[in-house]
Amino acid sequence: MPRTKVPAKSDMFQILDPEGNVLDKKLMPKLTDDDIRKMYGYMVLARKWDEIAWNLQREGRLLTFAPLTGQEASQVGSAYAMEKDDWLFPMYRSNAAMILRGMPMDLLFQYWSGDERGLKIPDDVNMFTIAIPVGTQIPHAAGFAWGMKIQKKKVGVVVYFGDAATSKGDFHEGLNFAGVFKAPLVAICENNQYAISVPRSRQTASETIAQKAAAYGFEGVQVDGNDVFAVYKVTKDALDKARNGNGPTLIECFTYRLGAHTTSDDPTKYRPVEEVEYWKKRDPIDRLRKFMVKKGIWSDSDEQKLLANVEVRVNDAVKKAEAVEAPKPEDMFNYVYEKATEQLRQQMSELK
Amino acid sequence: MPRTKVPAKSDMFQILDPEGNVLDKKLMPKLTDDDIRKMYGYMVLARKWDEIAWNLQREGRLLTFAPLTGQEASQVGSAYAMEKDDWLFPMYRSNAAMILRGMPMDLLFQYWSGDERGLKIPDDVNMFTIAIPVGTQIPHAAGFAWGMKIQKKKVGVVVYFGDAATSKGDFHEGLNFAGVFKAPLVAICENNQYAISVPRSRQTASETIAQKAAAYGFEGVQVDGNDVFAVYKVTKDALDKARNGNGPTLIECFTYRLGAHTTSDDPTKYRPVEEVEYWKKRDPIDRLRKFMVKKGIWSDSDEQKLLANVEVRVNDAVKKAEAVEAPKPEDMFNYVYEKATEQLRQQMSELK
Amino acid sequence: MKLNMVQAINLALKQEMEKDSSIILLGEDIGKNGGVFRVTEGLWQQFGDERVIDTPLAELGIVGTSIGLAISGMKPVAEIQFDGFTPPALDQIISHVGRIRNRSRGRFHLQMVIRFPSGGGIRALEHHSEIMDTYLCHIAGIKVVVPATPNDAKGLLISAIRDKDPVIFMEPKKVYRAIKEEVPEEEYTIPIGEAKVREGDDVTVIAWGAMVKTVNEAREKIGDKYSVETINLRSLKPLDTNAVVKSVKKTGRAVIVQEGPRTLGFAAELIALINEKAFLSLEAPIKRVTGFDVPTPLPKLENYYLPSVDKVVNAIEDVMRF
Amino acid sequence: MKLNMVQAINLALKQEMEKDSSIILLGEDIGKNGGVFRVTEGLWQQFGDERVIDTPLAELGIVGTSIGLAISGMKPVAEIQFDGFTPPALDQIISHVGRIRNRSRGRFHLQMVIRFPSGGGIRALEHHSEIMDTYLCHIAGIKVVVPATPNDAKGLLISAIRDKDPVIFMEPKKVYRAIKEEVPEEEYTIPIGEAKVREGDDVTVIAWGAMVKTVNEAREKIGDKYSVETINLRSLKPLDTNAVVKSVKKTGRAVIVQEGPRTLGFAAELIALINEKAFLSLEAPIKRVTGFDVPTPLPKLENYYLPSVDKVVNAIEDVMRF
Ligand SMILES: Cc1ncc(C[n+]2csc(CCOP(=O)(O)OP(=O)(O)O)c2C)c(N)n1
Ligand SMILES: Cc1ncc(C[n+]2csc(CCOP(=O)(O)OP(=O)(O)O)c2C)c(N)n1
Ligand SMILES: [Mg+2]
Ligand SMILES: [Mg+2]
Repeated sequence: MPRTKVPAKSDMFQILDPEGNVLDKKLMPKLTDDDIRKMYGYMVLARKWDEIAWNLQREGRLLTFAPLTGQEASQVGSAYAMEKDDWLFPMYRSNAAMILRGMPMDLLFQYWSGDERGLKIPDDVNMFTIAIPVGTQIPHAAGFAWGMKIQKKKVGVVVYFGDAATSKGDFHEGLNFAGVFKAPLVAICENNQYAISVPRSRQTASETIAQKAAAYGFEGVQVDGNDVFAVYKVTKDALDKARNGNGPTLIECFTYRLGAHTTSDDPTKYRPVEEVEYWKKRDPIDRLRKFMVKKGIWSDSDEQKLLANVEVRVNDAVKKAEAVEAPKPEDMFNYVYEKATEQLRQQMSELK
Repeated sequence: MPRTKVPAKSDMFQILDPEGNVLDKKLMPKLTDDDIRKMYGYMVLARKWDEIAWNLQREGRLLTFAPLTGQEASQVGSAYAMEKDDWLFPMYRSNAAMILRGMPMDLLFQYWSGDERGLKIPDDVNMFTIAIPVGTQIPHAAGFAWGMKIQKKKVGVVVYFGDAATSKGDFHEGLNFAGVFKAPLVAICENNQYAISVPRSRQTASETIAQKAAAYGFEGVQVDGNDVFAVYKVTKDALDKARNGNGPTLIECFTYRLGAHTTSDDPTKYRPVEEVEYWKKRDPIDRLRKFMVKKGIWSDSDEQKLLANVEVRVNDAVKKAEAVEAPKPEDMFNYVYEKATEQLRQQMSELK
Repeated sequence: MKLNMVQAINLALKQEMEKDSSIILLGEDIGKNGGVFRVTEGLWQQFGDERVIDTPLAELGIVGTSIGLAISGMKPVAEIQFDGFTPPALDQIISHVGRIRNRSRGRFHLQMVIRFPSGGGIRALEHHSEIMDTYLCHIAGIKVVVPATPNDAKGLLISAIRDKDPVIFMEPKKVYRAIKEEVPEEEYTIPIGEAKVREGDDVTVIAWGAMVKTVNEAREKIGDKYSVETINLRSLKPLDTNAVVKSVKKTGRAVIVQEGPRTLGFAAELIALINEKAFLSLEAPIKRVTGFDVPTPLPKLENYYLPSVDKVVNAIEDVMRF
Repeated sequence: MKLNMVQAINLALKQEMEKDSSIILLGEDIGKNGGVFRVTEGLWQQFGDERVIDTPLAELGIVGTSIGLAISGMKPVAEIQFDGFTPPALDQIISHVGRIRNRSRGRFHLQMVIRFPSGGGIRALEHHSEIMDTYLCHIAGIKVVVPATPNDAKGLLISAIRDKDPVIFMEPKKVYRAIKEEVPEEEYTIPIGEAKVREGDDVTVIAWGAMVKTVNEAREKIGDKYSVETINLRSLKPLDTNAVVKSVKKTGRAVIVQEGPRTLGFAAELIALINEKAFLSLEAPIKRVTGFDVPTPLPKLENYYLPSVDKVVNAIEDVMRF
């Protein structure tokens, strides 16, 4: 399997070209047609989630939220490679991966409408809470993976973060621990080229993000993040390696955020139209659809059915989320400790 | 000039072998015999400082302090490569470099006896205060170097830190800034193989420290830290490069702490005698003396004179430090702000 | 000139930067983008990339390199994007920013400002509504300033930039665009350490930052029922102890309104000081109206958490009726 | 069994680890070396490298990975080598340790302990004599415990390890080897949140950690002149408010002895609480004896900085004479 030499963008691992052609059949991972249609379905669902959420936010029904449009292959490819027992440590832009791994969409809507009850992840979903402070989830994931190793559980751990997160001490200390203790960690950097307005080149002088793995004594791979098969394969290999006791991997998904950083952001202030146009031509959803159509496993009517279906599902989730009764003020005291302290009980009584 | 490929200890840059022979004449930096004798003098002085300070500590006349015995070449070689206008950012074990760059020895004794007046660095010495919290000085040095660049001053900045400092977020964020802003920084890691009791292998899984520079997009060099000429040459090149606007360098001085971590430490608890014996044979002072003797620029009587001279100088510094009158209690209030606040003036009055 | 706080801060930065070329701004998204609250809008265009500097996303690095920049002769004004992202910089602030003058016995000092949007009330995500005053006010060697109005903001920021000691400048984001007031076009300074008092006789109400607006509204609501003296502290460190003590000696009663969590909030320090210096004048226990000792709740419950006008009015009533 | 505090802590760790294999220790130099204060001596030998783990030098990493370890089902007891090196971990503590139960609505909780040697009085280098209680007690969702004696230490540490919430355990290093006392060999717990009171009638003197010893010495020195009630708080968060209030209601006078810097030290919170709950009983202003608002001085001046027996005695006299 071709891996990125350090440093060399041209060596980026790819399977599908932007026209949906397979570059080298030998590289193609084992996926049934059904798998492929499922992956496509999640990608389309995630984009619909963004679209509907964006409108809700504009109507004041959601808070600020971070759309992932453009990064669907990077999230779906990697999350689809996870086994049932694997664990996911998300960031604030990981909706596609979270939904794929079983996070109910209505909870996500509830959370992004400003209600912490939306982060009560169901017990059977192997997933940690969303980290808002950039990069801070990386040591958590490293520690969790290390804990799996100590407990001799064959579990792989995936953590998501952005290109800018690599500038934080948390990235450094977390990955260094993972390296030293050979934790079964797969660290996925979705390099979408920007931290809000700050371009990747201002974030770090290293040519690739992948090469930063050299500092921690394990492998780094740069992969075309808009190529769902390449992302799937690289992640699957890294997870197998992790579960087999061979330590962590850093994966750089080279991708692009097609939309705004969040609903509060205006990307036209800081990036040229041509750049966005260039990336639109590399849209991960289009690419996979082209592949499926060429392969004869996808038709126009499949597409129409899917689009209708995801719209219904997302709207149902919105309805469900909005039907939930408002949280009670006392709720803010109920999960501070296992048992509210006397001080908190007193403060709670001031609510009345 | 041979530079370490990443990762390869065997490619470590060397000039002098442990027997004091020059491996390749072409590599030898331009240094007069007088320069070489001066460097040797500083190395011997630093070791004497350690010896006398150790005894003073045992008599209760100094606090805990960190001897550098074994690391003389790494500090003297690098500090001697600095130009007059260059700046030094020391750590707690940088006495040799500090003395060479003009820090009065009596002030050092005063500081290590628990008196902050010892850190009033003379105005004409281009040096920052000592950092006790590991690694925290690296962003300071990066910022200072960046400031020199903004002000278009041709000044190189040297910062010292240990192998364990590379595990800290400060190292990562500081060097990443230096890389992005192409600051004229020379980051010198004295890899003495231990962080107190923790061996280098437990500190990070990366094969060398030097290779961590890849993460920041600039050059990393591993150099034999017990070879004063190699250290000198690598540092001088890095400083020239820095002053010429070509950005930072990470230098790993591969060396060994022959003594205890500090006066509170018992190294026999955590490292084998054989290891220490191995490194004693690579003593940087012996190595340079052998070279000088072979070259005919050093005699037994030179050695005797030097030993007597450094002893007198160190003892004079001790005397001078101990003759200083005790600090006044009010002193703790005088440098908190430019002008003591009303609160502080009131608290000061409570001293009476 | 009627300005809101964002505009007032922007103007202060601009005017100081025009006068003193050693002032630089650094932070995340402060350049081309003008800052997430648009506080630095237009400054990158005016002063260029070497003076209005987008940094990597690394708050420790921003503050740590600012220390070095200040030692090198620059005057950095660092922006942290949100209150909730100041903790990664706390080690550099605690271990170094407040200590370098002392540690070097005056050879080095830090003429630098760390500014950030502060506090709740804008329906933001987790970590975007925090109050950091306790962590910062406990640190020796730094100054902590909190403007409550556009006017405060301009005058205090200019003082902060010119101060020879490091100043933390907390900008109540709830106030950013909520108040417009007359702000002099020309430069002016407000001394750090001077509170602003609106006189009254019956009870002293002390607040800072966004809570000043809440207190003013409570004062309106109370009308002529009681004569309320309000104190806008403006700086927390150094504190205008005299203004506080003088007022409480006069009124004998005090209410303190604090946005952050109760335990060890700045109100506790004020109560301790009043206890020490005006004990015999006190006619009722001092009342504090504060946030609760819980993680700042998300927007659906935020209004139950924040001190409200009604809570302040009730506290005044309680203290008066004691 | 007569033990000093180092031995008592060591014994608590050993006994709990023998009972519960999910407990692991991690930190710098805690393994083969047994910790810089020898607190973990012998445990690496007994429990091996997988349960007594030397980590890279990275306090953020130690606390950050401990969070993950706890979520994974382990019970990490993390050591930070010195008080002055806790600030690099503050972001993880503020932003996550205190919030994960709340953020996940109880799906996740952190059964973890962060312990470290605390405070001054051992003639140490810069950053080795700091008091961190203010920073930590302001954070919601964590508990903060400070033993004053070997007996406290063993019973409180066992409680901390078994607590389902994250506990910060501050070990007054001045006391480490200064007191030996009878400590039961068998395991026992001291409830977190319960102060220890030695009765008296005239004045309440409140302290925690190393200052309890100073207060006890002051009490000796005062002898029969006044009947002093002393309170060893033992935990700061949650606080035994009742014990404090009850005592001050009885005596009407209080002195608080706090090792750290004055402004926003924990004494301020105690004064605020007493003001709120025992105002009418107060016969004199509460007096606080504290460190000053300066960076902890190096050893040559440290003794002028730390609260001394004489300062406590004087404060008691002042309060009694008021
Ligand atoms: C520690 C911290 N600092 C600042 C922010 C504000 N902020 C939120 S997202 C963001 C950019 C992050 O960029 P990147 O890591 O590349 O992820 P992306 O948003 O592009 O997916 C910033 C500055 C934050 N959340 N956390
Ligand atoms: C942030 C921080 N954590 C812990 C310590 C305690 N400590 C002092 S020196 C040291 C080991 C440092 O090792 P290294 O960086 O390799 O430098 P060396 O002492 O070997 O020269 C430790 C753990 C410290 N000073 N700072
Ligand atoms: Mg990004
Ligand atoms: Mg070392």
